[in-house]
Amino acid sequence: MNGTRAIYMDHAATTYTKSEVLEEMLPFFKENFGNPSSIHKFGRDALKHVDIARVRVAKALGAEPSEIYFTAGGSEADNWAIKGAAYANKSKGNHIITTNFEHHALLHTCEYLEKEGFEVTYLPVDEHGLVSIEDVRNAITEKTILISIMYANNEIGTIQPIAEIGKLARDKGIYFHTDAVQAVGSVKIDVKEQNIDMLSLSAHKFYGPKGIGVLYVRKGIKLINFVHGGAQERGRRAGTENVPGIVGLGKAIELATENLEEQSKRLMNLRDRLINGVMEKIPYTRLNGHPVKRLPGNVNFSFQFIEGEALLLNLDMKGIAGSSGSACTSGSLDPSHVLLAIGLPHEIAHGSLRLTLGAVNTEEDIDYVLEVLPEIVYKLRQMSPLYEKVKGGNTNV
Amino acid sequence: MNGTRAIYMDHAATTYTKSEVLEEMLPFFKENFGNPSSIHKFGRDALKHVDIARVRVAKALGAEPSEIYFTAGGSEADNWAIKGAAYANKSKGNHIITTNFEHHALLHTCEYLEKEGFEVTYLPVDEHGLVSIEDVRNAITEKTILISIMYANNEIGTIQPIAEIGKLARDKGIYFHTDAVQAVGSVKIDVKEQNIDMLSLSAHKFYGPKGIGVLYVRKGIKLINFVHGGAQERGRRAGTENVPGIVGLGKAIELATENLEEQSKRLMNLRDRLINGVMEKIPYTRLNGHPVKRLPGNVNFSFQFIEGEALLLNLDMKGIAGSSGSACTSGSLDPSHVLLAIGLPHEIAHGSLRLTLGAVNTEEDIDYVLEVLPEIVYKLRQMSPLYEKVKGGNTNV
Amino acid sequence: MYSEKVMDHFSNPRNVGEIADASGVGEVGNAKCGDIMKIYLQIEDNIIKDVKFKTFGCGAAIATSSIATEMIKGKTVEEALELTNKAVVEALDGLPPAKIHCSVLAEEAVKAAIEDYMKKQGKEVKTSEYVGHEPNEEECCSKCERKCH
Amino acid sequence: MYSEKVMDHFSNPRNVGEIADASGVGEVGNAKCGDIMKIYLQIEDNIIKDVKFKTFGCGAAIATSSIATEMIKGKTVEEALELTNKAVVEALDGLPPAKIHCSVLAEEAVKAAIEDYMKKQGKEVKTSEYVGHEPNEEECCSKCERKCH
Ligand SMILES: Cc1ncc(COP(=O)(O)O)c(C=O)c1O
Ligand SMILES: Cc1ncc(COP(=O)(O)O)c(C=O)c1O
Repeated sequence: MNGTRAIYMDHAATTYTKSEVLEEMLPFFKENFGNPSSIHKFGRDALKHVDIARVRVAKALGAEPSEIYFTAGGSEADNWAIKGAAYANKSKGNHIITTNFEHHALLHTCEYLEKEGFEVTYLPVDEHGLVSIEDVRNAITEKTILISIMYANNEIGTIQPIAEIGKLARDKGIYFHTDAVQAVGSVKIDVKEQNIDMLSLSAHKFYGPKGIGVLYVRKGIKLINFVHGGAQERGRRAGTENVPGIVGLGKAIELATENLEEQSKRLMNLRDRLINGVMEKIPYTRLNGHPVKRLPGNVNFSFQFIEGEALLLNLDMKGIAGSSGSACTSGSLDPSHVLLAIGLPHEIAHGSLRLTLGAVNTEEDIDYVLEVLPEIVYKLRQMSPLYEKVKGGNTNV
Repeated sequence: MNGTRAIYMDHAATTYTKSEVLEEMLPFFKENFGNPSSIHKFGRDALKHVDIARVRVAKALGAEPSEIYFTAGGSEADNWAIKGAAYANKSKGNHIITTNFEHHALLHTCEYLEKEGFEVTYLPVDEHGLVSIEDVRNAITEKTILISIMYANNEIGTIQPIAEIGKLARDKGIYFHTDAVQAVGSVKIDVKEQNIDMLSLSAHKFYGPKGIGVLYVRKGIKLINFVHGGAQERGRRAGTENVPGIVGLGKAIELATENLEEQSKRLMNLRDRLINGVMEKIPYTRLNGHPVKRLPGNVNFSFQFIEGEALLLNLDMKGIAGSSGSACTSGSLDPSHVLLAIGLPHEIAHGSLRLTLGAVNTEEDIDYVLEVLPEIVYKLRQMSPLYEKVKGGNTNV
Repeated sequence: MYSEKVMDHFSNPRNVGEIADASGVGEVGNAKCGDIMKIYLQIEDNIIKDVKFKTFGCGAAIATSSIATEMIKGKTVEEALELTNKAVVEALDGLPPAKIHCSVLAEEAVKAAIEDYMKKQGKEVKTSEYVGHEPNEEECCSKCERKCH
Repeated sequence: MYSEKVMDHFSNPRNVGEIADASGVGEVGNAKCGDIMKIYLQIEDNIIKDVKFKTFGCGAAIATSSIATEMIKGKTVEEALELTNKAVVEALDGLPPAKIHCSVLAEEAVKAAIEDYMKKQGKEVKTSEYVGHEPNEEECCSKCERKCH
C-alpha cells in the first residue's frame, strides 16, 4: 500500500497468529519435534502436548476431550462431517438439509453428494440471512439423516438460532452439524446445551495458525473416516499430527474464550461506530446482515452503482485491507452467493464491501475509514454510468 | 530418558524442522499473515510466497509449478490420488494395482475403495521388499485404471524400480502414482524421466514442518477433488492455504535436494557402520530390507527371541530413540504388515527394530548404539523363555 | 495480480467523464454481470478529437477503459476500428486470465461508439467485422454462472 | 504411556530366572502373538517359597510378570489362586487399554504353574474356577488380527 498506514479489517478471511500462541508452538518445531505415535521420549512429549490441546478445545466447547478430532482446517472438517455422516448413515436415508448460503466447503460437498445419489434441500434465508425453524421442520422427511446449518455467516455475520435447530434435530433423531468456523472465539458455544452433534472450527480465524482445525464429534455419532491411513486420532483421522499447529490451536482457543465477552463488547462498539458513520455519510448504501444477531466484528455494506473490487483496490491503496464477499470469491467475477441468497439483485451484490474487525483495530482506524471510504465511493460513483442515471435522491436502501 | 544422552534415530517417523526452514516460516505467522485469496496487500504478499514455494517444489521434482498441489500431508495426498483417480476414471475401469506392503494411508484407502466396488490387486514383494515388474505386468487387466507403488518403504527402506514401473504404466495408458513420502530428500527424483503421473510427499520427513504435503499431478490427469470448497489451488484443493507450512515445505525441499548426494553418502556410511557392527556383535539377527537398494538412512533388524517394544523402551532409557515397525503401529500389538510381507514369521517380526539416521547423527552416535544395543538384546534374551530353548548356536539369519 | 500499468490506469484513469454533444456514444456490458462501459467520442474530419468514458466495474474494467481511450485518441475512425482486445492487454503489460473479458468489453465499447457515430452520419457499418477478439469462454453469461471452484 | 510403577518393574524386573527342580511350571501365550510367560514355583508346606519367571513380550508383559511374582511370593497356594488380573493392574497403577491382556496372561501363568504343581501332587484342580478376569476382547487371537486403524 502507499503511505505507511496498514489497517487490517479482514479478520474473517484470516487473522495473524498471536505472540502467545506462536511462542507455545515454537518448541515443537526444533526441540520437541517428535511424532506423537512414537513410543520414545520425543514421541511421548509430543503426545502429551497434543492431549493438553485437546483438553483445551474440549473445555472451550463444553465437550469431552475424546470428542475432539484435529483436522487440517475448517474445509476438511466440513467435508468429513458431511461426507462421513452421509455415507455412514445411508442405510437410514439419503436426505440432507442445509441452507443456500453456507460456505463453499459445505455447498460444494453437498453438490458432490448430490451426484452420488444423495438429496439435498438448500433452505432459503430471509433478508437478514436468518433461517426459519419452521422451514427446517417442514423440510424434514423420513429420509433425512443430517441437518447442517452454519453457526454464523462468514460474509454478513448473521448468527443462526443454533440451540433451537439443535433441539429440533435431536428430537427427531437426526444428526446436526454446524460450521462454526466464524463463530468460535466470537460467540459463546456449548455443544451440550445447544444439542450440537458435530461442529467444525479453524484456528486461523481466532488468532491461531493456518492449516489446523477441529471436528467435534459427539460420542456415539456414526461417521466414516475421511482421511484413511494410520491410527492417529483414535483411528479416525490419519496423518502425522501437526503438533505445532495443534498446540497453537489449543492456546488460541483458550485465549479466545477467556476474553470472549470483553473482546466482543469492544468489537461491537467499533462495529456500530463504523456502521453508523458509513450509513450517515454515504447515500445509497445498504447494511447487509442482521442488525443485532450478527458477529461482533462483522460489517457488510452494499454501495449502489459501484463494483466491489474497484472499491477494495482503492481502499488497499489507502492502506485499508477489506474484502468483497468471501475470501475465496474475492478474486473472482461472481457476485457473492450469500448476498444473492438474502435477495440482493446482482448489480447491488457486486458493490459489496466486508470489513471485519479484530484485535488490532482501534477507534482511530474506524475514523480513518470513515474519512477515506466516502471519498472513494464518491470517486467511483462519479466514474459510474449507472450513477449518472440516478442523480439526486439520497435514500439508503 | 535417563542421563543426558538424546540420540534421535527415528527420522523416518519425523524430523525436526531445520532452523533455516523455521526462519523462513516465521514472518508468515504474525506479519505476512494474509490469506492468499485476499486481493489486498496482505493477501498478495502471501500468495507471492506460496507461488515461490510451488516453484521450488516443482524444481525439486522436475515438474511444472502448475502441477503442484499443497495438501495437509502425505496421508491426504495419498487419499486424494487414489480416491480421486479411482472415481474420476470409473467409467474406464475399476481395477487398481498396488502392493501388500504400502503405507496404511494407501492400504486403508484401497480397502475403503474395495467396499465401494473397486477391485484391488495387492502384489507381493520378495524377501528384500522388491516388487517384480513381471508381477505388475501380469496383474494388468483391461479394467486397470491405476497403479500405485511406493517409492521407498518406510520400515525397511527398500527402493522400488520406479522408472520401469512408470514406463510400463505409461505404455499401457494406466495412471501411475507413487507414495514418495520416504524418498523425497533422500533419493533423486524426476517425475518426467521416471514417467510418474502422481506423487505424494510430506514435509516433516525432510526437515520441514508437520501438517503440510504435496500431491504432484501431471497435467492432463483426471482426478476428482477430495477436499471440496473454496477455489484454492486452482479450484482443486479447498481450504485456506497453510502459508507458513507451504513456505517451510518450499525451503525444506530446496535444502534437501541441494545437499542430496553429499548427505546421502554421509548417511550411507553411518548406516553401513551400524549394520556391520550389529551383525557382527549380535547373533540371531536378520537385516530386513534390501542390502543395496535401500534408503541411505534406513536400518532395520529382527532380533530373534525378543519383542520390539521391550527393546525400544530399553533403548529409550539409554537415550536412543528408535522404532519398531511403522510409527503408527509402534504403540500397537500387531507385528508389522511390512515384515510379514517380506516373509518373516510372526515371532520374528515382533522382534524388529528400525533405526533411521538423519542430519543430526554422528559416528559417535553409531558407536554408542553399538555399545548399548548388544547388552540390551542380551538382557532381554536372558529373560526370554524362547532363548532358553535354543542355547548355543550363533547363526545370523 | 495486476501489472503496474493496470494499477496506474486504475488509480489515475485517463479521460473519465462525458461529452455533452458527443458524435457517438457506445455502451456495452450489463450491471448484472458487474461491468458496464460507456464511451463518448467527439469526432471531427474523421479524427477522434476527444474521448471520455464512464465505467462500472472492477479494476481491470476501469484500466482497460482508460487505456483504450488513450489508444484511440487522435486516431482516424478506421484506425480506431482496428483496436483489438489483444492490443489493449499488451498495452497494459498483461491481464490475469479471469480479466481478459474486460479488454474485450473495452474493444466492444469503442466499436459501439463508432457504430453510433456512423449511424448518425447515415453510414451503415458492421463493426463486428472488425471485432478482433477471439471467442472467449469468459463472456458475460457463462461468467455470471461461474462457481467458486 | 506407562505408569512409573510399570517402568520400574520393566526396567528392574524382580524374580527373573528359572528354578531348577521347580514344584510347578506354567507357560502361557504364544510367540505368534508376541508374548509368552513362563512361571516357576518352589512350594513347601503349601507356601510359595520362591518364584521366578521368564517372559518374551512387551514392556507391560515383563512388568506384569514381575509384579505378579512379587504378589504371590510367600503366599499359600490358595491365596495365590485368588490373584486376579485386576489386582495386577491396580498394583501397577494402571495399564493402557491395549495392554490389559498382559495382566490376564500374568494371572493365567500363575494359575498354570499352580495347576502343574497340583497335578504333580496328584491333586486335581480346575484353576479356571478361580480365573478372575472378565472375558476380554483383547485376547490373543483377535489381537493378532487387529489392524492399524
Ligand atoms: C510411506 C509413507 N506414506 C505416507 C505417510 C503419511 O504421511 P503423513 O503422516 O505426513 O500424513 C508416511 C508417514 O507417516 C509414510 O512414511
Ligand atoms: C464459515 C466458514 N466455513 C469454512 C471455512 C473454511 O475454513 P478453512 O479455510 O480453514 O479450511 C471458512 C473460512 O475460510 C469459513 O468462513
